Amino acid sequence: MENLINDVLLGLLMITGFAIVRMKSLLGVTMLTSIYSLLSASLFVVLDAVDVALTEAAIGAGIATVLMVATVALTTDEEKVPRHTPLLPLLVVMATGAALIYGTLDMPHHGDPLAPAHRYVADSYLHDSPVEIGVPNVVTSVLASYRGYDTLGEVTVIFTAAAGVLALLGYRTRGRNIEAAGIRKQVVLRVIAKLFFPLILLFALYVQFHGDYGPGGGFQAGVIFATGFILYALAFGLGTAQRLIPSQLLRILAAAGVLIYAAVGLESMLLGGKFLEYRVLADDPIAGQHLGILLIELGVGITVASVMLIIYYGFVSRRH
Amino acid sequence: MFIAVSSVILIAIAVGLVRAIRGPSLYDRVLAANMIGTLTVLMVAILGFMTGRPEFLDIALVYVLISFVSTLAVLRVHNPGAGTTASSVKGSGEQ
Amino acid sequence: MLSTHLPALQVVLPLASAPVCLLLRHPRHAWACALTISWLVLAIAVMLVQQVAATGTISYAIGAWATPWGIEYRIDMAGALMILVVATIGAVVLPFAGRSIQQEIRKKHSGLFYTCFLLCLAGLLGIVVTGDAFNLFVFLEISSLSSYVLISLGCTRRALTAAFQYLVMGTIGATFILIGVGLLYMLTGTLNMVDISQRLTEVADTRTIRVAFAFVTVGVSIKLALFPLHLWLPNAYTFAPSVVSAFFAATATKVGIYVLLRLFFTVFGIGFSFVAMHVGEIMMLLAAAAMMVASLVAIFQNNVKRMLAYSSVAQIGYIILGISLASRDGVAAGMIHLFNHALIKCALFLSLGCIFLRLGSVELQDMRGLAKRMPWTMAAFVAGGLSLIGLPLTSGFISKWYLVGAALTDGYWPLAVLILLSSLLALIYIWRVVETAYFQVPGAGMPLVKEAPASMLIPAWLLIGANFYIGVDASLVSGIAHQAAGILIEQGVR
Amino acid sequence: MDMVLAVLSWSCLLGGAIFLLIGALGVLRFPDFYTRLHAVSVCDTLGAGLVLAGLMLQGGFSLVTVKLLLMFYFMMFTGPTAVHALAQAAMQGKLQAVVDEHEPE
Amino acid sequence: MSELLGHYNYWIVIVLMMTGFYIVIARPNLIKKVIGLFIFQTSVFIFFISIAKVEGGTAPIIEEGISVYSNPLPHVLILTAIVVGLATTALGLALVVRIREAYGTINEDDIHVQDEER
Repeated sequence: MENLINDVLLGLLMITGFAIVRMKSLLGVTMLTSIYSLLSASLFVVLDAVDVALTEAAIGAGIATVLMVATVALTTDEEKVPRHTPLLPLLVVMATGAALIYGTLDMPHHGDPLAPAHRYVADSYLHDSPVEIGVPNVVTSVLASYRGYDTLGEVTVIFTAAAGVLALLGYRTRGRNIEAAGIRKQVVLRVIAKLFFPLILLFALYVQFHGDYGPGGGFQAGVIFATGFILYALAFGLGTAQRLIPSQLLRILAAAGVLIYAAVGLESMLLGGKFLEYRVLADDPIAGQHLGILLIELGVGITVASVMLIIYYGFVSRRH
Repeated sequence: MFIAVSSVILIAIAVGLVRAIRGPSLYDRVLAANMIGTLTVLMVAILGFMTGRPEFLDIALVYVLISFVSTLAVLRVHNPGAGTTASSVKGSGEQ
Repeated sequence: MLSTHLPALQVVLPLASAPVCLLLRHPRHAWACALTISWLVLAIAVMLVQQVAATGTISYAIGAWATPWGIEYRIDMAGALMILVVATIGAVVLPFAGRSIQQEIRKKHSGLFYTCFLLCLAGLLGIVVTGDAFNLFVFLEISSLSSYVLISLGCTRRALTAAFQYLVMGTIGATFILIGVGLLYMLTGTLNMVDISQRLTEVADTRTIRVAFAFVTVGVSIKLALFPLHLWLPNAYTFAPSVVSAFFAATATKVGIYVLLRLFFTVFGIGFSFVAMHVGEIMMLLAAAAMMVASLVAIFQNNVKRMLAYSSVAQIGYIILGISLASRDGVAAGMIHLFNHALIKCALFLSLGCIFLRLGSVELQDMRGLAKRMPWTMAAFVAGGLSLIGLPLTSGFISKWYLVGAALTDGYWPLAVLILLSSLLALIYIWRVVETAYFQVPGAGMPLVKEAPASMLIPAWLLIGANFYIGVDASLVSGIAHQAAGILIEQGVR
Repeated sequence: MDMVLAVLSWSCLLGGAIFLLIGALGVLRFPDFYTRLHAVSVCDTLGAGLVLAGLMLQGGFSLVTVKLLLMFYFMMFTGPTAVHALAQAAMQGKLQAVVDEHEPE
Repeated sequence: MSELLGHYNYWIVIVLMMTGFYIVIARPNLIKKVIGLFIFQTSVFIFFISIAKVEGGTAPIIEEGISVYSNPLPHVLILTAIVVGLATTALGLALVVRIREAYGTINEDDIHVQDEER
């Protein structure tokens, strides 16, 4: 049954992909991209990657779509027909695709439990991490501890994106921006937002601190947190939201998250361990791991939430 | 039984996709995306039960929130005037 | 005690100080912060080189997880040389940046500029020291994303399109690398590069590994602007702020070349890359094409920055040529040229930065008779130019000498001819600038400009001085390069 | 008792599936945007609600059911609000003529 | 035959990747290029997650009574890669907005024409 769902979803993804190639209206393309992202997120659930599914849905169908629509609104909706015949690109793509398909011929089968990818490093993660780290969600323990350095890099990447958007778009709080002021009469939305805002924040906290036991963690929680504030900004206007969380505060928070992460690493160095060696943080190695993971997830959450808001503010406060 | 329900959901997603591709207006597409969002939520919930790990409902909850907020944001960002009051508009609907 | 943590500090220091830079309101504070950090980074790099020279390859397990499970930092002689190049260039261009950025970038952006600069520095250093294939991708993206931002800060609107073009090509390259890493992981089950190379021996003769090799190679080649994939480079270097051009020309593509070396020798091994996949022949062909075509194109450029950008593409050809020989001498020659070219190109772009500060343009027609007004700047340019051509007593001569020697040893005499021919082309394009600046009279109405300030001239002349020093006594550089090449070849022969 | 619960739950799921199918049919076949809104509302409320109710009956008294209830609660608010906002936006948007092509038949 | 059936999943994913790649290199519209990159990257993510699937396995969250889990490592890598992808998309779109303000168009061909004229 799972295989059937898998195949149907892949088929739908293909249809969506071809439709994106053919469609001329950029807004339409954007909505299809959002659907593409949602479909791939459901595919991730089928393929057992629950954490990835959570992130992909929040990123692809959420933030990325909003940014794309904002860009179309700031630019133009129609796509001109290309002047030159796209023969060369087609050839390049065919060649690349053929090379990849040639490469699949010696691959282990899809889902083969004996494939080398599952037998070596990953296998020992599954067996040893409950003992070494004591966190049931293996994805969290690999992400935060075994490969914690990658995650530091990831936080830095998203921080770089914030710096880039600030440099390119900046904020403009005054004047008519694409997120307009005429919101006063929107009763339904305001009631709903008032009802939902605290619930979303509560839920974000749950995802943040429940990441050890279920799907979730700092990254996903950060996006949900930002979503809550975006809802608030939608209902009460960008100005009100910016009074609630001023842009300057966001900058500080974005920087603080990265610094918390790096500080945990440096602290473990000072306590006599290697960089990001959490077990020296507490007397008991397992407790140290827990503490380290908690702290860096907090850092990730803070940076991600503030970066998402910086990017959102940057796009929607741009003058038309 | 779960199989029947998830097949229906898949069919409905396919239909939503057709609507999203055919359009014709942006609103049809947003509507289709919203519907696919709802259906995805249901499918994730059912998948959780099918695989015997219903605790993954967190994902479904996040989907609900994200698809809601992104629908609103798309409408607002694309069409800033929308959402003042509709009473003064003598809209003739489609066509 | 601290000395054991140097590999981690090398990268984490600039990475963690970047957010601090973002918070500093005043441009001068941000500049001072970045400057201090870059000098600290240089100090750490020097200490690391000493450590590597004394004790051999350093391995540092981050989080104290044993190698295939955690991420490993691994520095051998080749890596140490690269760290030294990147850290030196970073430390030299930042004093220059203070004045240049003040003029070229809006005041409210300068904090962001230094933030991105430090991130880029951290990214490049991270690429060099990491021993993990996926970590390499992450740091590649840190350096790439920050370089898109840095380029887009250029003062004309074309900087935006240049940055966008680079973003698209860079992302395609990074995604190709990601696909390649995925395929490698699929068959080996590990991400640690040394571990991959050990486990590859069993599965090397599969179609999947061949495709993985092709994808990673193409992806990295985009990043290092190998000839037909160089299209992003001329625009990016031309329209970026002067400091950024100088920094990138000396480091970004060089780090790409280093990654290629790692792949060919450390990960896949000579037997696979050069014998089974014939990458040596392909690279040699492309390198030769780069040397000739890019040099020819450079001759017809009127924007001097653009001219130097095309010249960079040609010089990358030289380096790749050395590597494609897959011999100890060839690789050593490539690495010597990598080091020398980093110094030369950085000095040349810095002197162009001085000119841009005063003239507000680097078009050839605006530089008529400039030598009288800015003698020191133009002298630096000429000195760098001579080295680019490869005249004796300059570092350029040394590296070409080694290159020709390596080519002749392996019996590739046409390559030696090509190297000489391409040097001749370099002579022509450098001469165009010299002729304009020294022998033409300035047109009426051209602004009377002063010599550039000392804070900008000193960095340029430091590099020129190093260049002449190497030209006279190359034993240090060539010693390190030969040692590094020896290690690489040793790793490559299984 | 279990039997009753099982039958109830299955019938809820089945009912939900039928409503989803009806909604999907409507989205495909209805002639214009505003009528399609109705069809989607059926999916959003009755279809989703019944399916969730069916799952709740399956889950028994546990954290799972609490989460399902929360989802049910969210969906009962978000669905109509989203559709309402869409309808409003469309009403306004039509004045600015955002339709990109003619309605097929 | 079974040789082929075990791989069709990967082939579809490859077709998806190439769809995205084609949009990037064939379309002159800058927004479409960014969207193409997004699709390309998302498809590569699907490829990685497909590698991680183990037949009969379940999500890698340790629980009593379950013995077969899917491979957690690609999940971790892709979590990181998704974030990198978003960063690229955001930066690319910000550049598109600025290019439109500077050139008045987001069509690559028109931009070339304007650059040549100058």
